Amino acid sequence: MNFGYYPGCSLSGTAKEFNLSLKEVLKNLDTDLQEINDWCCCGASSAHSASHLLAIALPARNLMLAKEQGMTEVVAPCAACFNRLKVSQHELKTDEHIRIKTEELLETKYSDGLEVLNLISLFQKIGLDKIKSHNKIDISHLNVACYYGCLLLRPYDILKFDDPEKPTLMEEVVKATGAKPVDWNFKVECCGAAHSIAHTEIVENLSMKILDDAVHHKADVIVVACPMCHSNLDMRQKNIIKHNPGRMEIPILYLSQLIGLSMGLNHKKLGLDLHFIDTAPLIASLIEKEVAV
Amino acid sequence: METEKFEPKIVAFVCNWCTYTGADLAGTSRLKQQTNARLIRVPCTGRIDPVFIIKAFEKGADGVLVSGCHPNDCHYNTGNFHARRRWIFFRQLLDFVGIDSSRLYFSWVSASEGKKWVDVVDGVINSVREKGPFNGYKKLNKEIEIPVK
Amino acid sequence: MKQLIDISKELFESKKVGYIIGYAEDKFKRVKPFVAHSSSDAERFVFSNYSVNNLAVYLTRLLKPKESKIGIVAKGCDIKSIIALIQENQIKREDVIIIGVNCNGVVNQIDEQFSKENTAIKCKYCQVRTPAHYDYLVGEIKDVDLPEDKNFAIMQKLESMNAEERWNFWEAEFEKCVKCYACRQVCPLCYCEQCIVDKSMPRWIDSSATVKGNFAWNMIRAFHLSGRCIGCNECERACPADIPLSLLNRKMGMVAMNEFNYRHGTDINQPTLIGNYNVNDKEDFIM
Amino acid sequence: MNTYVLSKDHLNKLAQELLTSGYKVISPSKDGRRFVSISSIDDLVISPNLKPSAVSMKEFFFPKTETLFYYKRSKDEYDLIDAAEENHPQIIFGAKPCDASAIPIVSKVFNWDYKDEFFNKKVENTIIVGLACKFADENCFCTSVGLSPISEKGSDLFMIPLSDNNFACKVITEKGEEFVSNHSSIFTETIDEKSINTNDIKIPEKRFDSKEVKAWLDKNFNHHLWDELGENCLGCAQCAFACPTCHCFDIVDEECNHTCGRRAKNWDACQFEIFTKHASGHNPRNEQDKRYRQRISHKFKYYTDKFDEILCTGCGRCTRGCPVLTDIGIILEDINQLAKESISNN
Amino acid sequence: MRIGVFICHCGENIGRTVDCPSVAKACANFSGVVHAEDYKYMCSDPGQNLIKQAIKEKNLDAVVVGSCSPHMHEKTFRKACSDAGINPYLVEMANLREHCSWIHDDVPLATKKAIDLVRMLVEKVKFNEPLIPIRVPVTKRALVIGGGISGIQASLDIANAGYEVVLVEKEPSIGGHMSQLSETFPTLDCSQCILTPRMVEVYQHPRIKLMSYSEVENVEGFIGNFSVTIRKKARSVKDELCTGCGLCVQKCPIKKVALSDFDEGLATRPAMYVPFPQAVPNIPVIDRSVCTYFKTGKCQLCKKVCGREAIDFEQQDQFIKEDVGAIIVATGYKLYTIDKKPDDNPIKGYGEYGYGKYKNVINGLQFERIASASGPSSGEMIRPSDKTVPKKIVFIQCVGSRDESKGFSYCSKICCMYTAKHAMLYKHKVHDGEAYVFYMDIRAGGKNYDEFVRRAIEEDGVKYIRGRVSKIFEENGKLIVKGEDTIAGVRVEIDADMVVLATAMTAQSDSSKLAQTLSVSYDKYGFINEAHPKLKPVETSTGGIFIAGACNAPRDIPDSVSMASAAAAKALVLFGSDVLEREPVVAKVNEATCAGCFYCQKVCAYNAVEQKEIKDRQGNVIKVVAYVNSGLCQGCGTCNATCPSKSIELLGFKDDQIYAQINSFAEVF
Repeated sequence: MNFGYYPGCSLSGTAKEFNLSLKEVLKNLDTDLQEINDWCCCGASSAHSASHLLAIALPARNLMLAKEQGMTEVVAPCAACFNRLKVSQHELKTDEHIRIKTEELLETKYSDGLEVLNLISLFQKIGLDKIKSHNKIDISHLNVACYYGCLLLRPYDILKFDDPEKPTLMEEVVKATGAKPVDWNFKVECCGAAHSIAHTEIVENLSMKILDDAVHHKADVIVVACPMCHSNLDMRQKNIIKHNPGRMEIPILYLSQLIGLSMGLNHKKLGLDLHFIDTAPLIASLIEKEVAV
Repeated sequence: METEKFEPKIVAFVCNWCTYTGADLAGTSRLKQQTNARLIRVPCTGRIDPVFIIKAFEKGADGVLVSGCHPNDCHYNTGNFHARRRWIFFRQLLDFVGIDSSRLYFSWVSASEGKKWVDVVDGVINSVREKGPFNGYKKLNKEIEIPVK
Repeated sequence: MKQLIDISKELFESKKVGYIIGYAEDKFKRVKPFVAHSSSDAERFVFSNYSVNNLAVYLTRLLKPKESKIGIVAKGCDIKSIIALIQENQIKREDVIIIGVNCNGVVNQIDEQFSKENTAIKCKYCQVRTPAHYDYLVGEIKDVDLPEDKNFAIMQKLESMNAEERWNFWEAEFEKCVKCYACRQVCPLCYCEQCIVDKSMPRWIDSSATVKGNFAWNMIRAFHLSGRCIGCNECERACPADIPLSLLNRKMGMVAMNEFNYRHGTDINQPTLIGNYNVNDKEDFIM
Repeated sequence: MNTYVLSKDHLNKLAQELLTSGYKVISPSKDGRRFVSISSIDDLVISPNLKPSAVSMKEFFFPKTETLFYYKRSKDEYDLIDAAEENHPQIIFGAKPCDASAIPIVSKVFNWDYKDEFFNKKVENTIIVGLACKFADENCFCTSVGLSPISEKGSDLFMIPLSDNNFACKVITEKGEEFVSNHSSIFTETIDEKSINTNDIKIPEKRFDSKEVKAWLDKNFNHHLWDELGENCLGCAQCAFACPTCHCFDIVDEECNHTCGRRAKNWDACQFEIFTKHASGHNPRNEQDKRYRQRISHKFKYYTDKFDEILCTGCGRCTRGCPVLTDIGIILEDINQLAKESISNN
Repeated sequence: MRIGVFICHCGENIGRTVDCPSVAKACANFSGVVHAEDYKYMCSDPGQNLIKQAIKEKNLDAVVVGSCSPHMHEKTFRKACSDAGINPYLVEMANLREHCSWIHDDVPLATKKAIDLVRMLVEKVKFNEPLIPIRVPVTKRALVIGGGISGIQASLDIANAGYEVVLVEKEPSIGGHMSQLSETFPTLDCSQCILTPRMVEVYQHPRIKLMSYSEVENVEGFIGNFSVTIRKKARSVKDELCTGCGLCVQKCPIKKVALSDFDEGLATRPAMYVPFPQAVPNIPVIDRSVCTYFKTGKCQLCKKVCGREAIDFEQQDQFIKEDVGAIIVATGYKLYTIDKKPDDNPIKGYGEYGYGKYKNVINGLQFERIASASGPSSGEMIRPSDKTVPKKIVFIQCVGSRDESKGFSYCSKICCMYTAKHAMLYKHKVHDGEAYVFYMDIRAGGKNYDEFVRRAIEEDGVKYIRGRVSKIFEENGKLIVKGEDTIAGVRVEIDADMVVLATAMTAQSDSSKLAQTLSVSYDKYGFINEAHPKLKPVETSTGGIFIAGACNAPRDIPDSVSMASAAAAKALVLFGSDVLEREPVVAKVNEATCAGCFYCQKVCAYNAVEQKEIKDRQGNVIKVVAYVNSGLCQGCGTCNATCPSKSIELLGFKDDQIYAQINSFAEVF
């Protein structure tokens, strides 16, 4: 299989382990990613607060490039990128006015019909059976809390992805890896998102609740599909524990990393060493299991 | 004749239960309209046969308006659905033989839409006035009219 | 040919049919409709590229034989009109025996020489050279090279015109109409007992061959056939004034296809287009 | 009367003159399907080889629809307004013998008990320039109805091709004579009639004997032949409307609105089911065989009985245009055959 | 034809902008018009007398009145004329008021238009023909579908008026949802106590034929003449023999096999059961899906203990035909099932509220059962999970109502009231308990309704929070309710012991199917439509079929009851006369020209077009033509427009009548 690929800034920066693991996993699922040549910023969470047109035009440019480069499906692993690309698509489709303005701005005609995939829908497309068939390591003892956050799901009418209140698609993928998804309550709660920089305390407060609920529901690990979520839950976790003592660390993995684990891929290649919260115990637990077997 | 200002003649076929009553409402609400339209009341849009429309044009209408109940509001449940399907064919046929579709108008006007009725009627009258007299048929009628000596 | 004649004879001998509508040659070897009443008649049956007529028209014109069926020799396209007639309660399926013929295209006008250019345009788009529905099937398929679609060019030209130009086009055409109603009489689906044009109270269609009356006649006929015409183009062939009637029917056919993805006369059990509705029928033209 | 020599140029010149002097100049249309009133001499088509037009030229004497009078309705009474009969002269070029001869034939019925002024006026105002015919296909049988490719019947002037570009133009009628004298500038060169060679005009052989046909028709009102014919015929009126001699018409009142309208005379045909349908609903010719019998009988029996004319010029239009290829020539041959048999039988 | 034209000034209403005298003068010159005059008020007695007089003196045979809308006075003038001996259908009205004087200012133009309008109808009336009203006999017997409070009320009213009623209930017992309720607002009197006597009355009424555990299978015919097929489902008990002693029920060995629908799944019932103690009829049913005998062929305990030998395992569904003249639909409602999401749209439903996942999240009816003295806990206020007394209850209103994205756009109307009632009942039973209500608005329109809600708030101290709940989740035995207080503008989080969802009232799941069987129209939610939202609230699009209660829209008990009585009254009006007079504006076939393509049959919404064989003297079928059942035809004329040869025509609006109007719409000089 072959997909167009829009990494976006995070995956080439703060979330490069996301990028690593994804590529590694796909390689093993013999799926190729063709990176959009000359892609640019998607506008992320800031553009649309500055200029509506810009927030549409930036993703539009990438969509057009993808089309020109003959792609029909584009993977945007970063939830924010996914969100922005989808929103832009939707606006261009439904708003004549903005379409024309965008086309003027980019001096190209926009044509619809590109499918934008997020991490989860990508794996759904590749096929859960295929993932199952690649399971090398038994991680069935792992209790996984799937955390969706907001950008993957909302606004539903535009993204048309999963139930924004009670999503289940990530769980399906996790099941495919053999791990056990836990039923918990905070899958779609707000993690504080971009306040991470300006109002760290808000983020810590919100993210703490998420971590607590996951732990409360016996999760060994939280799996995410969004660099923003990851940084809030992973990077901020140490401080959260510092400010609210008596808590245990819980590793935050990207979905791709979890799959990688189940496939028995090299931890370094999966970038598991690049987290703030140490993933070693987790990995150790797997190894013990292997030894035991 | 030609020298004086052109006033379009409009024939409107309306269903008894929705549009005719809507037009009544426009009246009781004293909503002013232009005087060019002549309403012909039929029970249901389902009763409106395309031949009516052709005949209206033949008899000198510059524009024709057809109006009835909104879908699902039909007093007879399905009359307007059948009518609508006929119209889909008929207006494209007229267009194909060269009767400008901007002389034939369709609308759903419910018994409560007095205002909409006024807008529709005036809208039609104005755009047909824009368009000018329907000379196509005026010419054909010469064949059978008493020649003016 | 033998196949056709044998089957026909067998049908007569087994008393399955009262008569069989088919094609035969006249003195001058010209192919024309022929109703056989006996197996000896059946000897005369032929089928060729000159078997132009849509014989389905006879099904509603001739009386049904008592206690037996009507046999009919039919091309794939003609069979569409037979199915249409069944859909519209004009005949019962069990009353007809359809001898389908594999068709290799027919000539455009009887008096022309069959050739690529003179092949009827309808053959170009024919998807039923081997009939889709029949009781017997005879003849074999050969490759035929199809004519180019002259009408399509005209269609496009018309589409590109503005209303007034279109009007003038048709005015010139309809001016030629002499109201001989050959178009109606050869049409298998014009089976009304009294045509609306013959109705005088009220007179919806002026019976005079004035351009006005001709407009009304040809429009209403096209409308009454919309969603029903199966495109055998007999009307156009029969027209002494050479009016391109098929354009009108073809246009309506396109509407049926584009708006409803519907073709009449393809399936006996299919609900007819006119006479049914869909709550979601397009209504973007309605204020 | 004289015979003149006309070149193509003469004819064009003549046509031009007539056009300018307000004549309605009528010639076969370019597509050869009908006769049309032309507006420029470029449209003038004069060729002896033409196939007979699909529709005859009768509409210039007997229009497919013709206003008899207009009416106006006031409160309680109607007043009638004469249809303005435009008397302007017309000339028909390139009329074949099977076209031209139709005029005298049908004028008998139009002038029998009632004189149809509409028809007569038009005939009076028309110069018919006949043209010898070099076309003959299996559908032609003019010779079997007492005509021929060079019969002058019905023509005022009659042209016979001399060379490809010249015609001998015989003056047939007074009207023709007068016309010629009015255009003496064109009719200059005369030629001796005897010297005209018509050998290159092939005269089709006789296909049936109309007398024997009539004789048979006299006796066989009921015959299975009719059933067979009725079975095939779809009852369209293409034949009648194309025919130069069919002259049935229907009279209708046509409203242009609630106050006024016109009474019109429209072509009609005995092949229509409603042609003989009574108000009571009874229909003496309720089946196609009866209607087809009427067609044949009217042409070859009744009309002969009444006017001693065959109501057919053998032009073959009805056959060429018939959607189901009912060939009147063949039918008449068959009848002739039957006639012969019946004679030999007794 | 001798036509009279009468132009009405309608006081100033028409006269102001239309020059009535000159209109009359102009009309006098129309051909066929022998009399034309104008008058101040044509509809007044002197006005009508004017018309009658003219008819007599000028012996008119048709009349055109130029006045107000026909919807206003057509009946008046038709009556007046028929009094004077003219067939009412030879009277036409030109609408000079609503369609002319009231909407125009320019007097000359308005006058000109008025003349045109009258002319068109003068031309039309020339083609009108006298029509005689259609008379159909009336079967004076009613069918009531649904044995809830509406059905019960309607049945009793009709029966007490002296007519027979067939009451069909699909459940084993009548009573409907009302029998499940504990108390009723705003009086808090016990629901059972007021309902049960009515149920018994129905059972004992000599003129009511009660068919419980039955469903309407098919309906044929038309107003006054319906023939109904009813499926009597196999009870496995011979109801004529059963005395309702209940021995079989007690003896049935498999007790807790099925959840009780009546108790909304909060309790269980045996395989052989009576839905509830006061059931009417008090005849048990065997639930064949769980009965041991039907599964294994063994047991038959019930049969053994039944002294009357009423048990019949072989019993089959029976089909019973009933002829009735009127039908009242009272099929009621069901609650929006929020746990299951419809597949078509993934975000339908309130998964985040955890209904069906957390035992202590329940819906309104379940709370009724808990609160009800006859309920599983005999009225003791305990929560399902651990049967402890909930100290904190959160009530959430508008779950599914007024919420297009997840439920329905309409308001369920009664939730505000019953939530207040629930909260009150709770507070009355658990004095130290806290009750919170999340609401959007409080809609307490109705006698003593708002007072009732105020009482809940002020006297019983129920805490009302204006805002929605975003999610509910369980944490150490508590239900954490996260919501928003939009007045205080703060997020609220309540750790409740139990949550009650006021879920939307929806149409019965099979209501659209029933509507189709009855050929009445229904809305996109499956509620059956009334014929007119204001003036025909209990009629349907089909004559002789009426509606009562929540099958039409969410309704509370008093509304349902009054609606039921209204429907009954309508049926009684129908029964008031032996024959029914219907407008003769119906389609008619010209059999001579009908070619039998039956497109008319295809387009007829009322199955009014039938096929008819035309035979010759020997009796051989010559052809098959269309035939209109004038009893069924409603006169829309769709067939007329569809018929290519115009062989079917709508009387009163025939082609020549409409042609005449088109032909004369324009003034010609």
